[in-house]
Order: sequence, then C-alpha cells, then structure tokens
Amino acid sequence: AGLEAVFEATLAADERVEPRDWMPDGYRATLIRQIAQHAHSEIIGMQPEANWITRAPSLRRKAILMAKVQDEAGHGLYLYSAAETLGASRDELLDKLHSGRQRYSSIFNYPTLTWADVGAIGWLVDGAAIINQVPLCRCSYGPYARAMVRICKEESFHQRQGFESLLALSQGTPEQHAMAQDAVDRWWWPSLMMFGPPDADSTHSAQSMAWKIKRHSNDELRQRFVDICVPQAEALGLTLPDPELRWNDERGHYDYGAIDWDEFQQVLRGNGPCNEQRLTRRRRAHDNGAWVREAASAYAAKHGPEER
Amino acid sequence: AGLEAVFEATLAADERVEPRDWMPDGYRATLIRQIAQHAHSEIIGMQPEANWITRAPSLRRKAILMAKVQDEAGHGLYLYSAAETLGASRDELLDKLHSGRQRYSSIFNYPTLTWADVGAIGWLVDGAAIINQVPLCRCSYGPYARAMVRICKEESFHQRQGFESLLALSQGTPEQHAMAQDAVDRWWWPSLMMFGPPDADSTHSAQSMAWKIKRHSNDELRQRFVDICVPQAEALGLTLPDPELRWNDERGHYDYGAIDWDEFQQVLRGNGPCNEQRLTRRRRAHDNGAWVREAASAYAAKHGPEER
Amino acid sequence: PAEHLHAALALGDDALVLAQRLGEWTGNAPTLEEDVALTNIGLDLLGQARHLLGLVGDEDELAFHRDEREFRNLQLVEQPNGDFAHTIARQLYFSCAQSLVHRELAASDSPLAGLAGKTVHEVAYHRDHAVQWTLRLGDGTEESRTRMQRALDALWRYTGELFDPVPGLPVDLPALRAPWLRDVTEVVERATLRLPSGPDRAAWAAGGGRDGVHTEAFGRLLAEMQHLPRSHPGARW
Amino acid sequence: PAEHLHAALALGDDALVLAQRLGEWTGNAPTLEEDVALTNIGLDLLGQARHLLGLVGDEDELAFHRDEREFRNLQLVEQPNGDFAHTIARQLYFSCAQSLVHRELAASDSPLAGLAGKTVHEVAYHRDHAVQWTLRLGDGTEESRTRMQRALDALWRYTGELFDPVPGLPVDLPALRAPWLRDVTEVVERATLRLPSGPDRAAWAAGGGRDGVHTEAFGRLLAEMQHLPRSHPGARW
Repeated sequence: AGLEAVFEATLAADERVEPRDWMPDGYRATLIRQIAQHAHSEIIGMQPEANWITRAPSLRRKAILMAKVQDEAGHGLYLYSAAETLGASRDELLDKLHSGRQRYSSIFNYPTLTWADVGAIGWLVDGAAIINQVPLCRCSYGPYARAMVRICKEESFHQRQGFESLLALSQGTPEQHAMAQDAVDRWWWPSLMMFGPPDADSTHSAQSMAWKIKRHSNDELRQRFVDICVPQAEALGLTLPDPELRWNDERGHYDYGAIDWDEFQQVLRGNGPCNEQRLTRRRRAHDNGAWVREAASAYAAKHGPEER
Repeated sequence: AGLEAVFEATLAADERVEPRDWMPDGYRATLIRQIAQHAHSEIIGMQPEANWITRAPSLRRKAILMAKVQDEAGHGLYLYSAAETLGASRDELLDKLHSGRQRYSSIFNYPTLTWADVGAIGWLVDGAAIINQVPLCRCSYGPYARAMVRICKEESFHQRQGFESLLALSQGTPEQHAMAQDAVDRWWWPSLMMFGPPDADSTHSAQSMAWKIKRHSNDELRQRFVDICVPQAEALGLTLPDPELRWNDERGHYDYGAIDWDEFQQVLRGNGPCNEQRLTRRRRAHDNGAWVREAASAYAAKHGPEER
Repeated sequence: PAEHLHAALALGDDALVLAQRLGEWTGNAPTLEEDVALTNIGLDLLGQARHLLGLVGDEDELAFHRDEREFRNLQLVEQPNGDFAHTIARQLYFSCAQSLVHRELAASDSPLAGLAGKTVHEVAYHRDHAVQWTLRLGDGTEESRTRMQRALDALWRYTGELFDPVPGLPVDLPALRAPWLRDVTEVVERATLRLPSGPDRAAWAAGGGRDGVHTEAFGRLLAEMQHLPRSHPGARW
Repeated sequence: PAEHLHAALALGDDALVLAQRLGEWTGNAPTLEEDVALTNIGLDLLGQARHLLGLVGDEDELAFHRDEREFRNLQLVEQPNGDFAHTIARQLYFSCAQSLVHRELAASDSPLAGLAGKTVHEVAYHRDHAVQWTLRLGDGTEESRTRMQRALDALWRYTGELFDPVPGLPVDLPALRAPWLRDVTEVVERATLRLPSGPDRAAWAAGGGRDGVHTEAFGRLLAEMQHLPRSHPGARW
C-alpha cells in the first residue's frame, strides 16, 4: 500500500515513474503493450517507404528517404530499449509481432503506389503520428517519455520534408500534381483512422488517462489533426477528399465527414491491402537473418564481448 | 565383323544409321557427347536472351523474342530425345551439365548488356550456329540429322529476325545505331570462336569426319561465316571490329585478323564473364523445380499415365 | 458507342501483365516442357493484349508510356510468380474466369466478340494446363500439397475483383461468380485441397485494379518493362 | 586540365551504384542495428557520389539519364546483394581498396583531395564494419563460415579491376594491390578463412567496368533506379 501510494503521488505530481520504481502490474503490462506496438510500427513502417528507396527520382530525395527510413530503424531501437526497461525482451516482442500476437499501426497496411505516396506519408502519416506522440513526451513513464522527445523531434523533421516533397510535386508538371493529389486522396482517410476508434468505442482510454500514459482522447487528437491539415492542404494547392470538410465557427473547428470504420475494422482484422505482405516480408527478413545472428552469438561466445 | 561391315557400308553409301542398328562404341559415345553438348547449349543459350524478355522495347519484339527462346527450349527437347535414342537419359545428361562434366557452347558465357545484343545474337550467333549445323542435317546418325533439319529451319528464321532487329537499330536514332555497333563489336570475335580451335589444334575432327558426323573442318566453316557476314554487315550499315578484314582476290575469300585463342581457352576453362552465373542459374532452376517434378511423378504413380 | 474500348483496355491490360509475369519464367521452369508451356501461354496472352490494345490505340504507347495508375488490369495478374504453385494458382483462378468470360463475349454482339471467338480454344488450353498441375501438385507429394494449398490461400484475396462489372463488356460478370466457383471448387477438391473461405478482396479500394489501384509489386514490374522505351523517347524498334 | 573529372566519374559511379545496392537492404537486414549500419554506409556513399558527380555535371542527369554502357563503375559494386555474407565480402573487398585509395588521394594535389580527406574517416568505418562481420561470420558457426567462404570465392573474380589505372587519378593503383592483398589476407585468415586463388578478373573485357562493360544484373539495377525520372522528362522533384 505504501508503494502504491508513492506511485500515485508520483503521478499526481506529474513526475516520472522510473524502471526501478514500484508500479502496478496493469500499468506495466499496458506500457509494454503500447511501447511494443509503437516499436513494431516503426519497423513495419520502414517497408512502405523503403519500397521507394531504389526508385527515388533524384539523388537528393534518395538521400532524404534513406535517412528517414534509417531514423525509423533507430526509433525502433529506442523503443525496444524502453520496453526492455519494463522487463520485456526484444526477441520476445519480435516473436509476438511475427506470430501476429502483437499489432502495429494499421496505416502501414496500405501500399505506396507512386512516388508521391512517400511525400503523403511524410506529411499526413508522420503528421498524425506527431499529434499522437507529442503528448507522450509527458507520459508518466520516464524512459518512454524521453524516447518520445527524441522521436518527436525527428518526426517533425520528416513531416516537413514530406510536406516539401509534396509541394514540389504539386507545383511541378501536371502529371506530378495529379500524382500528389492522388496520393493525398488515398492517404487522407487512413490517416484519420490513425487516432483510433471514436471515443465512445475506445476500450483502454479511461485507465490510460488515469495513469497519465494517455493525455487526450482519440477524437480530440483527430480534430487537432484535421484543423492543422486543412490550411496546410491549401498551402500545398491540394484538396482533401472530404466534401463535408468545412469550418464550423461555433465549434471553432473544422467539421469533417463520417469515417468508414468498417474499413478500419477490416484492416485491423488482417484484411487490409498489405497486412499479409508486410508480415511475410518482416518474417522473411528475420528468418533470413537467423544464421547471421547465430554467427554473431557464437563469435561473441568464443571471443568475449564485441570488440567494437 | 559382319555388323561392322554393315555399319561401314551404310556410311559409305551416305545412308543413315538408325537407333537399332549396330554401331561402334566410340561412334555412340562421340554422338552422345556431341548431341548432349548441343542440347545443353540450347538450354543454357536461353538465358542471355531471356534476360531481355521482360525488357523488350516493343510488344512485337517481345513476342518475337519469347517465341525464339521457346524454340530453343524445343530444340533442347528434340536433342535430348535424339540422345536418348542412343541410350542416354535426359536426367543423366542434365546431371553432367550441372556438375560441369559436360560442356555447352562457350558463346553463352558472354553477357547481353543492351537490347542490341539480342539482335547481334540472332544475326551472328545463330548465323554461326547455322553454318555449323547445316552440314549436320546430313550427319550419318538418323535421329540427329532429322532433328537438325527442323532446328536449322527455325534457326535461319531466328537469324533473319536478328538481322532485321539490328537493321532497325542501325537505321534508328544515333543512340540506337551506336548500341547496334557496340553489340556487333562485342559479339564478333566470340562468334568466330564458335567454330572451335584452328584445324591444327582440333582433337576430335579426323575421326568425326570419317564417321560422317562432321563434314567440314573448323577453319573451313569459319571462313564461310566470315564471307557471308562481311556483305551483311555492309547492308546493316555496321562495321566489323577487325582492321585486317579485307577481300583476298587470290583466295576468293575474306582475310581476317588473328583470333585471341587465349581468351577462348580462358572462357572454356570456366573463367568467362558469365560461366558461373549461367551454371548457377541453371542449377537453381533445376533445384527449385525438384519438388514439382517429384509431385508429377508421385501423381503419375497414383493415377497412371498422364491424362493429357 | 466506343464503350467497348474501355473493356478492351481492361482485358488487354490483364493479358499484357500476365504475359509479362509468365515471361519471367522462361528459362527458369521446373522442366523444359514447362519452359515451353508457360512461354506458350505467355505468348498467347501477349497476342490477346496486342489485339486488344491495338483497338484502343498504339499498343506500344499504351504498354510502355502509361503510369501505374493508368493500368486497368486486375491485381491478380500482377502478383509475383512466387513458387511454381503460386503461378499455377494464379493461372487457375484467372483462366477459369477467362474461359467463362470469353465464351459469353464470343456469343455477344460486342466488337470484341471476334477476338473472344478466336481465343476460346487457347484459353481452354490455359485452363486445362492449370487444372492438370493443380491436380498433380495437390495430389502429388506432401510438400507439393502444402505449397499448392498455401498458394490457393495467398491469392484468394484477389479473386473477388474478377467479377466486378467492367463497363463496355456485355457480360454479366457478377453472375459468372457462381459457375466459376463451381468450376474451381470441383478442381480444387479433386486435387484433395480445399478452397479458401476468407474475404476475396482487400478491404481497401475493392475492385482496385480496374480503377488503377495496384499492389506494390506492380511498380517494379512496370519499371523493368518500360525502362528501355522510356529511355529513348520517339525511337522505333 | 580537367582530367580529374574522368576520375571523379569513375569513383562517383562506384559510390552511387554501391549505395543503390545497400539501399536494397534497408528494412531487410538481419538485425535492426544492421538496418541502421548498412543504410548509414549507403548514405555515406551516396554523399560521396553526389559530391563527385556534382563536379562532373548535374548529379541527377548523370545518375538517371545515362545508359548502361556510359557508367564507369567497377563490376564489383554492381554485383547483387546475395545473402548477407556476399554483401559483407563485397564491402570488405571494396572498402579495403577504397581506404587505400582515399588515403593517397587525400595526400595528392588532385582537386579530389579535399573530398578524400573528408571521407577518410567514414571509409575507415565502412572497412571496420566489413572486417568485424568477416570475423564474426568466418569464425562464427559452421553455416556462416561456409557462406562467408563461398561469398569470398564468388566475388574474387571482380577484384582485379580494383587496381587498374584510372586516368586522372593521381594514385598508383597497381601499386596498391600488394598492400590491399596484405590487408585482406590478414582479415580473412584471422577469420579462419582462406583467400581465393583463382583469376581475379573475367577473361573478357578485363577492367570492363571502367570501360562501361558491365554484368547482366546491372541493367536491371538501372531500370529500377532510373524508371521514374526517365518517365517524366524535364520534371523536377
């Protein structure tokens, strides 16, 4: 009871819970699940963009894209480390990903069909991720909060690069403009779904709020995202594919149309355009690398800790 | 002795030896080796051209190329069948190819680097093959001679298509013309080597001539090839990469420069640009197909002979 | 009046893209006989594509100078070859459908009826080839059975689109789903396999291929196919 | 006077093509750490390529609008990634040579000396990365040992070209072969492997890459790399 009181006091004072502190089992489990899902999203999220590394249309864009995807691998590393401070192991978490027992963000189950999709992901998907993640920089669990500070900084850099890349297309040839518009048309609704189900249907929210893991409701964050994107789309010279999108003076927010939650559920259930492809490729990379990891372990066992 | 006399009489009368006829062991072994090498050349020879099927620059050319490579597979089938009439099995011959105990024509150890190489192969490589093979239509062994009649007919069709394809390039844009010239520059000398070492160094020739398997010497055939190609190159508007190439009124033939037999020996010994690649790919196709062949056998064992 | 051209483009793109995939097999097949057979089927399809695209415009302009989102082919035909079982499953699903479509099309008054009439036999051969191999692989060895089942499962999600209506095609495609299902089921069961029961289309962009929405593998297919003519604008080959 | 541009093109193409190959690994590496490391090496090389090609002309024009025969890179760098051991063997052979070349170039009065001076550290890191993995794979498990040896053998034939003179490069390349051999031999033996002894170049077109003669895999690499800019002539990205 004394331990629990300390924990509650830490939360109440908006201070950080650290790895060695006592914490409730549910708090620990929720965090592991959330951080793992977040880490998995980073590494699965490498795929749709890496799909264009070999085909980037200029060397500058190729360099930007490679650096970005590399950052995502780095984010995966920070996040698995944060999860490890809670007693989970990376191998165990990867195993859960590969066997489908843990999820990653559904947004990565959509395909990147043209080069403009890379820009649209940067602008919309990273944009949505930032809005989801900025509040996590104040998450009650220290290692997660600190990882998020670093991640958010990089993500907002990626988001600006995505915007800039889309702008170049929008202001380019008619074909490029059409490519940009098409990408935005395809990524807009899936991006809105990134904030999760409507508050009314959200299962974990109340407890996560109490634990200060979560700070805002899904719908609040989604509204913030819409409000930010509308003027940015105008600046891009692109339209958002929602005829019901309009400013509501009363609410002081943009109204937007109904989201197709059936699609969301389908993708969540594994029937999105790329669910199978993403997991298969991830498993294949992991399986193909097994002999390499084994060799590294065998070498380390013979020669002691890594020389580097 | 009576059998041998019949065999000799058959040869003397320029009649055909048939599978059930008695024949000397050496004759049989020489034929199996030669037919197998020829069959192997057809199937390895699919690779350099198949390399361009997915990248052919017009649908008409793609169709022509697919049909040509398909014909080569067909030639492989006729030839393995001809070898089987001598008591060899296709599996055994393929095994010898895959393990490097039997050869294929060294010409296929050169790479196809541009689309023009497909035309150059048709013109030069198929052209040289025809000159080598037309006399084989009169080979003393019936099944081989008959296979060659059919093969030569198709090869000369391919040769004309190759010429026509090169002509289109030669008469096309400056870039296309340069591409055609470059391909001819790279394929000319290897094509001359297709007739084998100079007569002075040719080991199997005398016996093969006596058995009427071979009808002309390597150098005779090579000269015939040069004499045919020079005016064709002029018609193409392309040059042959040999400064010593000129008409010799006295001989009634074109003189040509010295061939780099070191290169020939190197490629023969396995050090050509593509030896390893060709054999590796062949083995891989064969190994990847093992489970399919096993399934077909298992099915046939359960259900009797093929239903089709 | 020229609405049949929309259909010609859709069917022509199906044939072109599947021919391209089959062309990747040439020289890599499990037996020489299959090198011949797969290339032959590819050639038939390429012939169909040239005829159909030729009705719409310049066949090469259409094949080599359109971008990914302008192609109208089914997502099924662009799926990578995978192992031989995946190729056979793709052929089975596609050629069983194509048989039904071409038969109805041949009997229609569409300007495409003539082509369909001419291809009925070749399409029947393609179907037969796929059926025979489905039987051999399904009822062959333990390994082939596993692979064939996995292939049927993996490609199932691309079959729903086969029966989405195509404007300009005087064939009641949705009505063909039932006979197709009967046909495929009969073959699959004879092969001692089971037909998948999951959803037969991706949640997103249902009927996507016909609307120019493809899968990630398609962009690479086009890059390889188009690179040379794109690199020499205006050249003739 | 501008002869160093010939060298810049050769070295720039090496860096560009190897960066392109390493970019294929991103997301497919054996560990997340290697995703980071291989992409990082690729990025360094891409940086070198942009600097060097930028001296010669417009970097994108050079990268995306030249045909296969105009590229001056070594055949070594265009070899397909193969398994991880092949990639490491390629990195070992190349980065050991590049270390020596950049060190001499940095000390020269070439206009390329500045770049070489700046890249000495990154190239040393690339070499170290390859060395560490050669040791781990060679002296790891039975399987990794076999794979690493096979990779060293398979790529050996492309190493002779590393030391063919490059006009405009004030480095005595043939003289670097001996120190390179010492360096590589030491690593390979420490890894309990043996250095191949066969010919170190293909019989045909020796030194081919520098003369624009490449291997069949290179055409496909270019098709993928160039397709998009070739499809939109004049567009800016």
